[in-house]
Amino acid sequence: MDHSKTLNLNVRKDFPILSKKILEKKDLIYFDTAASAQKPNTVIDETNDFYKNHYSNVSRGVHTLSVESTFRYEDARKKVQKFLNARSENEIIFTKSATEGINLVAQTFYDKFMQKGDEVILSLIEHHSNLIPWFFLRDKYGVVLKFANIQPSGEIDIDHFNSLFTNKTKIVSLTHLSNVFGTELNEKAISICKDKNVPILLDGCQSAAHLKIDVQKLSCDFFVFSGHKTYGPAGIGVLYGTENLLSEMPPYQGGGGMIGDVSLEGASYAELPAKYEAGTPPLVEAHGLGIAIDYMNKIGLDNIIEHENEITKYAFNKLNEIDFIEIHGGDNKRNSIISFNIKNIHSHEVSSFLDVEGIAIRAGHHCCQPLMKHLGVNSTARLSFGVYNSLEEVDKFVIALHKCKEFFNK
Amino acid sequence: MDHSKTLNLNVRKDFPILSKKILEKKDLIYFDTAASAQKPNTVIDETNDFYKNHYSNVSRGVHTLSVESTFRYEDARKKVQKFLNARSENEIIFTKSATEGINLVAQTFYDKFMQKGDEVILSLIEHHSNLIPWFFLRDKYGVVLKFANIQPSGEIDIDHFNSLFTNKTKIVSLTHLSNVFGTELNEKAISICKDKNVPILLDGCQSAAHLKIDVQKLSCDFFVFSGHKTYGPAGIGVLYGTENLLSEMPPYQGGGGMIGDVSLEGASYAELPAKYEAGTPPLVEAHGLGIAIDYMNKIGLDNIIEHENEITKYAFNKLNEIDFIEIHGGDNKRNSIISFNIKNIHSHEVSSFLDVEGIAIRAGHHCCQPLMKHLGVNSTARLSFGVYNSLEEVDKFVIALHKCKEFFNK
Amino acid sequence: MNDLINDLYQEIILDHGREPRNFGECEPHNKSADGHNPLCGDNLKLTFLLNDQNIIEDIKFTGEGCAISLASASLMTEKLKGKKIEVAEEIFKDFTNLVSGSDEDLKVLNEEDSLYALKGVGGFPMRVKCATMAWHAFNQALKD
Amino acid sequence: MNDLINDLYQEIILDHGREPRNFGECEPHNKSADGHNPLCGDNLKLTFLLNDQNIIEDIKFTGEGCAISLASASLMTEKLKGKKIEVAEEIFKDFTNLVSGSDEDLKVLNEEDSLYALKGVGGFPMRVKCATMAWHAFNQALKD
Ligand SMILES: Cc1ncc(COP(=O)(O)O)c(C=O)c1O
Ligand SMILES: Cc1ncc(COP(=O)(O)O)c(C=O)c1O
Repeated sequence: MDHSKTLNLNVRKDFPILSKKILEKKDLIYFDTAASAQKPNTVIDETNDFYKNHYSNVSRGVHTLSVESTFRYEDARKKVQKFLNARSENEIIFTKSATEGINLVAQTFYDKFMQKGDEVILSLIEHHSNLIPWFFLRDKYGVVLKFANIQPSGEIDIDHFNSLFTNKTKIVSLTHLSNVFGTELNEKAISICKDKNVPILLDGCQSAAHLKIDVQKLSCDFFVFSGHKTYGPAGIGVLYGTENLLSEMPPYQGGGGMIGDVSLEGASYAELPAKYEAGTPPLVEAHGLGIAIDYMNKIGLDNIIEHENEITKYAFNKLNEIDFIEIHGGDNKRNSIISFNIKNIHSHEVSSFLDVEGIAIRAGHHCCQPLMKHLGVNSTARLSFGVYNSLEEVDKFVIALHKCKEFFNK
Repeated sequence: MDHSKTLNLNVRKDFPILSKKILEKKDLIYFDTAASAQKPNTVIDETNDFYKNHYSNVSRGVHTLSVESTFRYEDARKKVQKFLNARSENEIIFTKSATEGINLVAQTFYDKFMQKGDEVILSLIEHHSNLIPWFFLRDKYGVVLKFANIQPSGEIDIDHFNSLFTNKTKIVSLTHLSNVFGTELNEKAISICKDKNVPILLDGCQSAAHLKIDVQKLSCDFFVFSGHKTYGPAGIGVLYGTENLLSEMPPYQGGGGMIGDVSLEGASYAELPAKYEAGTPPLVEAHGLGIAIDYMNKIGLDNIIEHENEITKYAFNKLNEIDFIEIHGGDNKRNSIISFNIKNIHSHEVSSFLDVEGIAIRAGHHCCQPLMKHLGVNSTARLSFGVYNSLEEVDKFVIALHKCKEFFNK
Repeated sequence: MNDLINDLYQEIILDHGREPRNFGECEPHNKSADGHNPLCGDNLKLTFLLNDQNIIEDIKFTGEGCAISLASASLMTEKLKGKKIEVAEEIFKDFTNLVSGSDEDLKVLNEEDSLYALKGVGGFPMRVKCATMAWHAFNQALKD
Repeated sequence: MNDLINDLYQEIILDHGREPRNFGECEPHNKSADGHNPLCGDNLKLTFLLNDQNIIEDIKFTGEGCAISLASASLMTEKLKGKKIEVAEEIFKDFTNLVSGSDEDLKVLNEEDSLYALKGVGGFPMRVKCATMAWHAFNQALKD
């Protein structure tokens, strides 16, 4: 156990679940943050407080609780706006998840800007949530989908990507940080889109809490993420879109809260952002996400990123030394995520074995079946880190891996 | 103050927010349950416990936390299934809200079963959430919408409704309990649909916690409601649909969790109910809804209904005696909801005045603008009751109403 | 009676709410806009005549609404009639601050102004939209 | 080593996981179905020959999967070969109960059965789908 360096951050105590004992005796080592992050006390407590002291519906009544709920909800929007450095709160739409955000964009962008035969560029490493909504456009409307290849490193092959554009290319949608490789999207991909004047959606599910996001600097047109992966509650997501595009696209779902004036003959729609928020929104969850952002800001996103980088590098090097381990992707920088296989042992076996040691990792296709097929595996094991992890946990994990190998080769 | 009878139920202590002081001195009287219900301790505590002891993503990993989360999520589905008396868990789809449920049905039912010129029957009393999703079909695909008139009582005019059917009528969508009048849908409306073999969606937002629901007895084809109006958390809704229809209709949103097998060329979809649940679902919220159902079952839905009926009748009679009050709708039975106006005083004034007395009522169009236009008002005040209300609160409310009248006529 | 309520519904508000001044349509007019509060369905139509010195010669409104929105529209028309457009815009800014509860950095409004009567709206944040509906219509009309 | 793990990965499971029996395609066959676990992408193809006395004359599978799913498929084929379809259906029911952790009301299986080795799956509820994938394919094939 050579964790020569100890890290500066130690926030484990902020996360109540981390004191849970797995199977009544093992300390929990949670290496599944990419699937969903654990929640700090403040997020849990504020959820509590909202229901105990301030709850009612938003934007509808004029009574005190309605004021308190509405202000919390809209305050969360401001926090998200600052978190992403969006120009205006009108560019922040609360959804139930990143998945919903992508569905919303695919459908309404099509409705406004596309027709049969138009093209969308995706890539081989996309999550199902950034594939199927576009498959729907292909199946329903005859939209053409093109997929950028990847290099052995796991990064998009920029030349191939560039070659996919035609004058029918209407939108590009790419993952900002791969949930399998942990590699960041090459900035060139975005600048190519800018050059060609094609809007780009970034799937920021894995980047939102692990890279510093500035949608203006990134100059993306859409950016989606999920609250539950950024230390916030379940049931809340964010869609960022430029005011230009969001104003032009039609609404997605219809219902209370997104209307201007309604008669039986027709309806006018509310201004942004309400236009895209039909029905009672996940208001308490939005507030919780705002609190999660406060939490990250308090720790400092730079510190979080540095912390995770240290752990990721440490783990990568450790795994790289082990001959029975195959790491997927190349040697390029990983951000909080590493996928691997133990040769001849299925990832399920690895995960179940580690589970009884208290270690939670993810095993499966990570909702990236096309990529799995490309890699020639049907599943991988995945380590993913959050602000609460430590080098010691990595050491324990490595020991457990050796035990695992031994057990299945006995 | 002649509350000659005291009621059997006294569960106020189960709802922590009810001990809040409004403006630091007034006891909260919450008469806005139809907009959103307050949450019992158990729902709040279990939400807490979920995040503190069992949280991770669902249906994806194989580790202990994943098991605990998945089982809670699926257990909630079983509870909802029993609550609605659906035939199978496959008929219970978790959505983010009732609004999303109606959008889901409108879009996917159209995709499978309808074409241009086909007809949908709605009514004049529908909530915007049960209008705009259908307006979308009209605007996008040329579907024809027909609206059943209402009688002065606020009930649907059954003869007129019946006369709207043609051989192009493909689906009917009606509110099960009016959020303005509090009147229940006449069963005849459903049996007419059955006779004519046209599927019917019931918007059960207001009925789910205030009437006993049995979707098999009701013989509706779809039923939607929102968790937040049934003492559950924000951010969760339910769509019930018959397995027949749900299997035939295409998926609504695409993404992780709703797929079978995916390649770049196409995807197969998961079985019900996963097929309609793309992305990470509001898992903690679903669990919370299950706990809310447990809570209602513990008190007994019959007891809740009886309790609310007593209060509603009492309030109705009190208001009916006051000459400056105009109650909307007729003398027929109300379920937990009464809408009214004070002559010559705008509902906003009433609500703000009552607010400083600690009384939360709703003022506005209640997301029913076509109905407001029909009634010739642009807003009404609305009282709505929940399990935690009492006759004493109604008495206080009536006194405050008199003060209000006096204040504005001074 | 509660202070908040008395602050909100000062005599002048109740008066203008009951009997709005400048109620009707301005003929002729060269500027108009609709105001709308989607929360409650309240709405108004504002018309005014801007002359070639950029002075608001006449201004009127019609519509339905609560006492706050009617009184605010009524007081606005009284205040703006005869004003240069630049001044009117300054008043608009001040007024928006005032009803959001901050009366510190006001440039042109002061406590003598009848518009000050709407300061009490600050105690009822969900009513701010009632108080600003007419003003937003005014601002909109200038943009169109 | 942990008991749960030892219960899950009994020697016979590891053995059948490494070297599945009846691996391949049954020729001729008159029944087949695909099994699929969307959680992890594991899948198999089951083929069998049902003769005119409703006896499973031969049964095989191919596919990829974890030790549990391969061993379960392998043990299933061993168990079902030569069985009457009615008996096979009883075994299916018992097996489903067994891996869900309840071995009380079993009708045809008992502790002597090799299938009993999969009881340990009950300790890993998310692995139940691995253990039942082949069985669901079998059940599906009967329905088609
Ligand atoms: C009758 C009715 N339908 C639909 C809705 C919409 O519910 P939600 O906003 O929770 O989606 C409501 C509640 O506002 C309602 O009362
Ligand atoms: C890269 C990526 N995109 C999209 C998603 C979907 O996120 P959600 O399930 O929260 O909608 C995920 C998470 O599973 C992801 O990792």
